[in-house]
Amino acid sequence: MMNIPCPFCGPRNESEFSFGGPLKPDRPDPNATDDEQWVGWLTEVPNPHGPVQEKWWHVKGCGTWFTIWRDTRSHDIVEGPLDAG
Amino acid sequence: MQVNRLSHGGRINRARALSFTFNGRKYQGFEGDTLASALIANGVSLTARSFKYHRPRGIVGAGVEEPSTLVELMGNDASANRPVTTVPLKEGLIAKSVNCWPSPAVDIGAVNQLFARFIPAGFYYKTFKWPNWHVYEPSIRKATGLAGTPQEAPDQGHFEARYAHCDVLIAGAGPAGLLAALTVGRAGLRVMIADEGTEAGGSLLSRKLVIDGQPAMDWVAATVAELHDMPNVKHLQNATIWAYREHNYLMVNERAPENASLLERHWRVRAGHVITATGAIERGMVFGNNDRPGVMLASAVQTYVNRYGARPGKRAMIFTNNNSAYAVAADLAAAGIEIVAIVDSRDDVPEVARAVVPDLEVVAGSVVTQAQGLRRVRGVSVVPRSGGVSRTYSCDLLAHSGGWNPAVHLFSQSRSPLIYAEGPATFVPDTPAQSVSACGAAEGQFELSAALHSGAETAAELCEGPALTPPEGEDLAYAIEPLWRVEQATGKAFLDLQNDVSVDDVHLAIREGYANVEHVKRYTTGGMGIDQGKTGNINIIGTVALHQGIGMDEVGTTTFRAPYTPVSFGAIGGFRDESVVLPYRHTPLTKWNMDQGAFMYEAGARWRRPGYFPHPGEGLQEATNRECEAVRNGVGVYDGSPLGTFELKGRDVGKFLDYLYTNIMSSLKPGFGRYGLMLSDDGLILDDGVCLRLDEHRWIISTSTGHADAMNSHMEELLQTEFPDWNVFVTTVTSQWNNATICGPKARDVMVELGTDIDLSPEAFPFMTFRDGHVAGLPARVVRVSFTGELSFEVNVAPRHLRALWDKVLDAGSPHGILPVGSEASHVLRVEKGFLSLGHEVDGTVDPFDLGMGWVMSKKKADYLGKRSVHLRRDGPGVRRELVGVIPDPDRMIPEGAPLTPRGEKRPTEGFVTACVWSVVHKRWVGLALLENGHARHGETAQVRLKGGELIPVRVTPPVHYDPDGEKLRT
Amino acid sequence: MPYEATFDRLATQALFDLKGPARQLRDWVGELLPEFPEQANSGTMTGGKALYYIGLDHWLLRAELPEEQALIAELRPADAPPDISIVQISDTQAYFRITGSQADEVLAIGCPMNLHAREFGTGAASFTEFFGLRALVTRCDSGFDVAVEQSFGPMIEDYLNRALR
Amino acid sequence: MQYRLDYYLPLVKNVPMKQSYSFLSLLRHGLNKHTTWTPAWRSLPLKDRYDVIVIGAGGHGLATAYYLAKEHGLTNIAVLERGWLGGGNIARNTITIRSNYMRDASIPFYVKSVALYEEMTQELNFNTMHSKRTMVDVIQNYPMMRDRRRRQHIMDIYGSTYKQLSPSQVRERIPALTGGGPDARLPIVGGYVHTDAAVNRHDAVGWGYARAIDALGGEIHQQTPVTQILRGTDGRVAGVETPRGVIRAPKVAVAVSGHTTTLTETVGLRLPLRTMNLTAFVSEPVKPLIDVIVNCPDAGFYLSQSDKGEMVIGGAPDFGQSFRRDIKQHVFEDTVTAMLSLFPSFKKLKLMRQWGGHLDIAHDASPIQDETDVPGLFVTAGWWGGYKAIPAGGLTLAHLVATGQPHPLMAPFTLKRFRHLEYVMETGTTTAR
Repeated sequence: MMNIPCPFCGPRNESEFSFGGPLKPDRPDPNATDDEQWVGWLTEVPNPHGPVQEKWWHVKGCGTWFTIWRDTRSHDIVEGPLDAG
Repeated sequence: MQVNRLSHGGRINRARALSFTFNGRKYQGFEGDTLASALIANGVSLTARSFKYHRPRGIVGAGVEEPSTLVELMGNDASANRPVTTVPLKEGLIAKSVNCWPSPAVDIGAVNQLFARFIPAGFYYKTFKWPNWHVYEPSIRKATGLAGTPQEAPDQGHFEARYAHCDVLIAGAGPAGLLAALTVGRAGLRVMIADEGTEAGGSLLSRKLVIDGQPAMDWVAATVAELHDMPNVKHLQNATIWAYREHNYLMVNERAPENASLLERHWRVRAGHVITATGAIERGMVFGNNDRPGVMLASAVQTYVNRYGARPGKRAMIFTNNNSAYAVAADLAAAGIEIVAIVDSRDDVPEVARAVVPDLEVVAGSVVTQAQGLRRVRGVSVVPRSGGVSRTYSCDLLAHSGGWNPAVHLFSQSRSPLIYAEGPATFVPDTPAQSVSACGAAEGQFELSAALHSGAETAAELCEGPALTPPEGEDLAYAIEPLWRVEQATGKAFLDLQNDVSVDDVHLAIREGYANVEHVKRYTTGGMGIDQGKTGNINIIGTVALHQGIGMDEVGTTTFRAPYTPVSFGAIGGFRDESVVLPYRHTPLTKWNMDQGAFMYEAGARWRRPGYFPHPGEGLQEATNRECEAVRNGVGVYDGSPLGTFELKGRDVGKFLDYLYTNIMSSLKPGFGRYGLMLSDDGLILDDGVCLRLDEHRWIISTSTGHADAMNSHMEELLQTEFPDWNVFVTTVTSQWNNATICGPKARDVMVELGTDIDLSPEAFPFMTFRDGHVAGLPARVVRVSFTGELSFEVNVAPRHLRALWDKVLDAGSPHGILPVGSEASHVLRVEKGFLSLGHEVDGTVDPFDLGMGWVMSKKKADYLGKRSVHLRRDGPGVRRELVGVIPDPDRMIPEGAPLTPRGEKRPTEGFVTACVWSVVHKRWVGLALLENGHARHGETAQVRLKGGELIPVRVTPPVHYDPDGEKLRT
Repeated sequence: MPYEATFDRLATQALFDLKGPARQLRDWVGELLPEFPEQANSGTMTGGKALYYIGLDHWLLRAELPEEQALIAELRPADAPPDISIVQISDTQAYFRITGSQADEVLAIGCPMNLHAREFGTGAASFTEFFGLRALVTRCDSGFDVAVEQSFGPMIEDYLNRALR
Repeated sequence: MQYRLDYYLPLVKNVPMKQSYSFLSLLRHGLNKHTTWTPAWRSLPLKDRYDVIVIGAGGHGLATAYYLAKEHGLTNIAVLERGWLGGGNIARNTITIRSNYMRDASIPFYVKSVALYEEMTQELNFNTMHSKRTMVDVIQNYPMMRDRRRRQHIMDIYGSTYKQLSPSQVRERIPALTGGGPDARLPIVGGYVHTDAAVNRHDAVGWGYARAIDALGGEIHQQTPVTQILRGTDGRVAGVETPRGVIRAPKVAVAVSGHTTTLTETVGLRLPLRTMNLTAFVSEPVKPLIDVIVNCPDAGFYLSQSDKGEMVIGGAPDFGQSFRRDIKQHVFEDTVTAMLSLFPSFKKLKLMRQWGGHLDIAHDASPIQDETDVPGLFVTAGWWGGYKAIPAGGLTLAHLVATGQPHPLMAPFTLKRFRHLEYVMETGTTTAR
């Protein structure tokens, strides 16, 4: 049970949040992208053995969507939504 | 008779005798005893049989480390595989040994000892292969498994799980933990301290030590009292911290909560910092027959004598490689136990050690090679390590110490690494990976004064101001020369008593190539028992290191995993049990439905819904037919409240909905509604529903019941992360608007009868529009949508009014024979109409074209979710499965999900039947199916193939079996 | 009794969901509402009306049910400008009040949020989790008010009865 | 797409072992105090060139090497293992072997895998303790009943068994199942029994393969982590880099589960995979109580009792990507409460151990086995619940590596399916895979 820093509520139990997946690159213009690029964008997500930027939704709290950098090896949150950088 | 009870001493209440039963015999002990200390006091030494060879075993330890004697508790205390040393004695306790029959003294399984030679480690991988394992399995399974299984849930009391927060969580209330608690407690931090024992004190409970010139337990009592008076300190005894998770989240199992109706309490603690002051666990010596009853850990013998006033033997030998056993010898001698000799594997025994037992014989540079006796140790053979003749000493107790291991389990569970320290010859905490620190013996500080200092200093780092000056503790200096196994041992020398793993087994494993410590552990099962090798694992590592000629660090430890000690599933579950094991949701009509005798079941999103309303003697089919006929020929009403409903507001709602739905919504005029379909960007169907436009900037959208939460997430994610500049607000109003949907040819008559200020004429109030007004005197929003194919009025009111509305609808409809309609009838009506259903026709593979809904995919919009992917998929080589109607011929029911195969052959399928219902319109079975190229196959006969090869020919038709032009629902 | 605490299910409360920039909301509702709280997850109260700051640009107005019609007339949800959103949501929440000297202990069975007065003191109000559900927890005089989605009301009652056995 | 039935006829061809294991050999060596046993596999010097390198000595890697040697005569092969052989997910799963899938693409593959497992003890001369004890699905919701009903007919086409049970028949099979009564939160509405299902000893599978690979002439190198996959100037795979030096090979097969993308990224390849943590736990050992595999998809857990007497229990994976092998407490508690709702007597049973494993899930949650865009570099990945797939997954990957063509049983599971988003969707149909 992680302790996730919500930018509005402060740290809360992971069970208050809903996982939104790793942050992907911006959605390409589907009318200006070839098939391979489109499929790559759709199906491939960052999967690092280390810090990953990912989305969380504070569904049981204030309802904010935000991102954190979490180390997939340890669950350590290496950068919260309000951290600089 | 408590023949081995010392005449005085111990922390037992001799005024309160307790009766208990062990293996069918009655005994007495005292309040304050454990089952183990009471058995020792009663002179019971043969208490168990070993797991594999069924060798006679006794009590070895005094705490959670006990590897040898496991008992099963009976009655309301029922609990399997409890280390006998961790069972507090209570009046009427009934216990028996596990893994022996009929008793440890007369154990049939002992016959295994005869074959011991032929069943080395891993023997089962090499045999029991012919004809197959399943032939042997039942008899082998019976022989394993230790204690019997629990038969029923506890009949009294319940469990509780709760949350807690603190600044500092301290594991262990021994000298270091107590001093740490005092330090942070006085500094005003919020502190929790939890200790697995029945009372605080840790090792001080077992040892005769002095703090600040007073008996150490006086200092413990004063400290506990001061902590008790601090409102910022929570002190739990009988409470084991058994798991250390990520982000300093720890689990505590409290076994004797003050609340009498509670069996156990499960604490989930979020701690700012954790101090592990968990003490140390003694390891044994590894020599021949080191498992005989009467061969015990030295510290355990000390505990029985000092803490429980119980004498494990009369003539004791001591075998050690370190100083701590000398203090044990001194305490034993003081209690009147004869010490025959101290065998010390070290050539040079430190003077400080000899000084505490000046009158005793110390046999230095020697080792015990074998314990003699079968059901009880009768003597020991001793040889000098340098060689020479073996000498036999007669004794009835062998207290041995192979040194001390910090209890690093929690620290290691925090993902913090351990490092091998040559000085204390053990693994100690290295750099912390979370906000955790170790102190006292858990850090490798085995002497009292050092432990107290480390407790105070560790705690001082967490608060401002100088550290407390720790009290003065006097203790024997610790020194050790490690001895992982006695090389000269004769007979089986056990490394893991619980799983009967000997030195020979480890050597065999390495010989056969299972050389990694993880292989050794798995091949021999060493350390895989309930005790998780608390006393033996390091000796296994040492044995591997010696055999391979490498260092302890190179071998490394195996992973420490939760739980530290076994914990009951009941406590982990708390009282999330029975009716609340999963959430459930009611509409204001749920109770009414149940009162009507409706068959209730769980529908999407945890709603409890009526399936059908049977009359007496009716089954599902009869009741469903009756409800369907009411809707098709007269009028019915159903509770549509659970449908997900959202109010959207803002300038950009139209633009947003155009992106969300496949069709155009922004062109909708106020007062009108439109059906729409949503896709994921993968081009798979997510959901469908109706959008209503209230005015220029306000909209209401409905989603399917089961997907309401997912749709909320989807919309918020898009708005907050993709389109933060768009002016759209989303508010969930599912439970602000409940509805009764009146449907059937007579629906308008019922509405008139109810009384409304809305003009109900088809011209004034056409299909796919809505009106705000009053119905039956209640403020209502009436929507003309239809999920049944009949004329329908969805009357939305505030939930507080729904029950009143419902009664009035039933009254108004009674002249027309109105019936409440359940989910089963809704399903039939839907299938007759060929309306899609998320759980049936939408199974994660189809797109709108497959469903014959290509019209809903806007060609005008350049982009919307899923557009690109649907077309990409359709451009591929895959053959599409398309929605068709199926008419079984001859007329019969087709099981839903049954596959269609080409010509009915036993070969890959070409589709499956998504639904099949008894049509009240056609008076026959009709169905829907997804069929390869189905749209081009109307009129063909296809074959449904059932299990076993039975074929059902079906006529392929368009998917709408009723009112294909939709005239009824528009009337 | 195991805990010094009791609970009651409260009558439906008049509730309005307010979204949008505080300035625009203030412009629309004028002097009608209590002062907009500045601190996240806290509330202000005036004349029986409470205003909770529960999310970014998100407030909740709470009053007794008899006030509801008057509030609708004053707030005019249907006429509010597009920059703000005002939605009546009175029926969407089931309200419970848990009071007694050990109310916090009972809350801690179902709520993972740190309820210590240092973190969650007088005037605090926050959406969090209660027995697995989204719940609005506010401090009241001798305990806590807890609101959950209305359809879960019977289940929370079930849970609280179990907690207080 | 065509799936041929003759690809899953069982294949029995026993490997000749240098040192045979039997009851008699135990007796013979027992008389020598077991000092005469020779290693099950050898530690040979690492060469700088092989015909095929298999990365990962988990179940899939070992099975692949075994079939490369046995079926295709490729013996100049090396399996490189970062840690210890048999220490991948093969050491961290719930040993459930079954073939009750829903799609034409999946069922024949798993039927084949189950058949190969059944022959494994004899084939490898190593007792894998294969216990064909059947699996009972305990169903508590009508939609799940519909899902199972759908499976039983299509499974029949491929020779996999599935039969409906009434609630009382479910209870007869599992007397300890006392929860889920008519008044329960989710009453049991029926069940399905899958008689092909089995459990076995996971260590024995890994060790048995390792011993057979050694006997056939292949090599296994432990403590040999691959840090970089190497490409030649022609763009083909050229070998791998390890702390023990560069090892060259014209073909490299990656069978490393959750670490697949970590390795393929060293040659700039991206794959539609993400790594998750799936956990399981066991109870203390108790006397035999449950002799089938119990799967409760609506409650969200499954369990079986090991030969040692432990209840082996699994649930849902954690949310989010994870390379951490620790259980998420709330996921764990959900599983425990679900179990207690059906087995209330287990309240008194105790948790003894828990663990996690990294699995990689493909975008459509079905496996991927293919040659990648780097010629000569093969991956087998996305095995969510991959223990049951080990023998067939090894057989098919060996076929692909040796012949360059996908094995027909794996043809639906190549990377090419993503070009037109032709997903194989088995998800959403059970909680436990």
